[in-house]
Amino acid sequence: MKINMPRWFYQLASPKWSYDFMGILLPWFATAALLLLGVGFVWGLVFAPPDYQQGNSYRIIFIHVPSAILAQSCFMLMAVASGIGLVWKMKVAHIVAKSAAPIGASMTIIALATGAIWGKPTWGAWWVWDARLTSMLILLFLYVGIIALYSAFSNKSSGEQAAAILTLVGLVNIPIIKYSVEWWNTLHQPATFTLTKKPAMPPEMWLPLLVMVLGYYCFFAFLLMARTRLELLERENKSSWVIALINEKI
Amino acid sequence: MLTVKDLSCERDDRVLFERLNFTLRAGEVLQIEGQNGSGKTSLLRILCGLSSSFEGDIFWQQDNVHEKPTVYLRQLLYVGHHAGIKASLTAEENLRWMQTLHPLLNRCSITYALKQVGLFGYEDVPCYALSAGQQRRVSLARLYLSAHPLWILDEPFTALDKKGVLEKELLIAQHVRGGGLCILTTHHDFDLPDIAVRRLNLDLLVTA
Amino acid sequence: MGYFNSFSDFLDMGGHALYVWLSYAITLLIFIANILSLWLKKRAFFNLAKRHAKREQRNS
Amino acid sequence: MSFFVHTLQRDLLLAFRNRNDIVNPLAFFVIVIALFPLAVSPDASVLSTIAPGIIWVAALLATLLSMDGLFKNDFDDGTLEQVLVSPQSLVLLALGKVFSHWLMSGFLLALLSPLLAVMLFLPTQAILALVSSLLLGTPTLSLIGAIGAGLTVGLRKGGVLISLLVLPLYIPVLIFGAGAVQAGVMGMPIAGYLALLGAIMVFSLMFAPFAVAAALKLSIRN
Repeated sequence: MKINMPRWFYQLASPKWSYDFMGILLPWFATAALLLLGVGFVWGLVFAPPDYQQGNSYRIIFIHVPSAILAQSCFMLMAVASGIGLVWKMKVAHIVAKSAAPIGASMTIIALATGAIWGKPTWGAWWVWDARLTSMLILLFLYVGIIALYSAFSNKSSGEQAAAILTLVGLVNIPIIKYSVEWWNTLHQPATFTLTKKPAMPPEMWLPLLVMVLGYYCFFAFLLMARTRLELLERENKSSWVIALINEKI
Repeated sequence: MLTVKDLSCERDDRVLFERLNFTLRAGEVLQIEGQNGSGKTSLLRILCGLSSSFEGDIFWQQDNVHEKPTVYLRQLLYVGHHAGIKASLTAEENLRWMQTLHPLLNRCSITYALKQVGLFGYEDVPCYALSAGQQRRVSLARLYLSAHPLWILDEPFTALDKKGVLEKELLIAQHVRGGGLCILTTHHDFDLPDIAVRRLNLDLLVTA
Repeated sequence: MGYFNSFSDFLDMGGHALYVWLSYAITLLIFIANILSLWLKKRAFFNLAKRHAKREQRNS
Repeated sequence: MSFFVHTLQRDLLLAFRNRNDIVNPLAFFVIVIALFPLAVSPDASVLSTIAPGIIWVAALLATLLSMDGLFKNDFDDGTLEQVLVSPQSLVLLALGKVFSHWLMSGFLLALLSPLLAVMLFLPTQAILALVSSLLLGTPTLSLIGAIGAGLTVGLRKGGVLISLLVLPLYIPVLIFGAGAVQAGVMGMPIAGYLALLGAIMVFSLMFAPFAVAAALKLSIRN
């Protein structure tokens, strides 16, 4: 398969170019993440009004919803990177996917933990088999499988390709899993109301949520680029640019 | 005609060979030499498309093997370290399966091929009941069946007795004289009557 | 202070202190763990490179 | 297409020669199910409510158990790499092998299931739902499992890893399969469930063989 892509696409394929490019973006995303998350935390915890039904426990949504969104976006990103990596045999794309996996898994864990904790005052139990939580749990299993596959191969590039295939298979399955879990949930007494489906939220509530979502995205971008850069260094440790860079640092 | 251009292979951070170039024409034999671990098997696997850890290009006739794999694979017979034999199938069933894989394994009948490797009368014995040497011979019976122009053989003479080795050498000579190509590795002193054997020593290639 | 009358009110979170603060603590912990692991891996990489460079120097 | 038929013939012949490999998963299926009355309660009302879930989970684990060996033997004795150096299509090979695997696992499990349904006091009107849901659901299990088997075939310790990779992907089949049986128990229509299981099967049939072929190629060229 040969498709001609714009020049920047092939530049991204060069490890050194990607390393430098991400190095330029990194401080910007780090600053933005710090600012947005700082503002979002204070806004959500202190200045947003309490919910008339749930009181203050609803403040958990400011960390739950963004992590749930990120957990899914991260999987999409991994799938896109894996696809690019497999089609164009692009090492950098595989490394991006590999670096994203643990971040995605930790976002899923945050979403699960905060969702479960929120459930205690709302539903009266630490864990409820609610459709969204269950889908999240399965997403975590998918992440765990992919991470396990990466580490099972002694040859890193084979591991990356294997995990890329699995990621794409997982991507195809996610809609089916979601649909089946929702179906299953409606059969067994659905939860009366969920963390996210709420009647029209006032701006004092969704504005801080928006800030938090943006903050999470910036934080994710920062972590992803930093991890990718490090992985690039490890993988290219024989090449002249990495050796030059190390000599500079020492 | 098989052409190799700028072939490099690196495994586990070790360069096995770099910028390898050669052309093998019809009627030629290429023997790959080198110590254990010098990359002989890796080179053969790369030439068969069984390894992707390499850089460079391989051309069969004029076509890049990477672009037209089926055209190339149709012409290629590979005998590797593994016998490629199912233990619970009989010699005949194994060879018949190989024939479904390779349409060009049609030069003679299976019975004739088994007779040639001295396994006449064993065709309906499951392979697990055969000795290691006999299993090897089942695997090598492919060479009698083969009408493939290109043979790639990895240590074809292991587990064979003197007579068996001699027969296989003659078979290779016959194949090459008929316009075939053969690439092989072997520890044997290997000579073919009135055929020039080209040699490629991987130990002498890597300078670093 | 925002929607809370006092700091102790804020800490109490209308009786939901345990849930709210536990959630935020877990989230922060995971954030910090991510950054920390990154930093440790980076340090390990450069330490290894440093040792490697020293060995090369001694050998040459 | 004739290569598909040849692969199927060869694998069925191999399965017939190594009959133990067929019997073991079936025995596992029966034993696991027999554990539940001992662990939970022999009470008919308890057992009949959990029977759909038990039978489906046991069927799923039994298929998974035999999945590990699907490509392992061919990989170890070199017959798999011979397919890769031949002009034949790996996709058809995968399809043939998966079909033969299904005939030896899922299909036989479905035939065996009415017996176990009786042992778990499943009402007779649910048995049709059980058999048909297993017949439509287990091919998907074999297809998806083959992807996991292909990815791990070159690894020394593939067994547990396969389960880790594949089990999350089995969840939709489990939900609709067990759902169909439950609907059967309550005397509700099961056609919807069966249609969904069938749709998932057709969908996996279209995509999984390509993923399996890619996985095998990768594992051999490692």
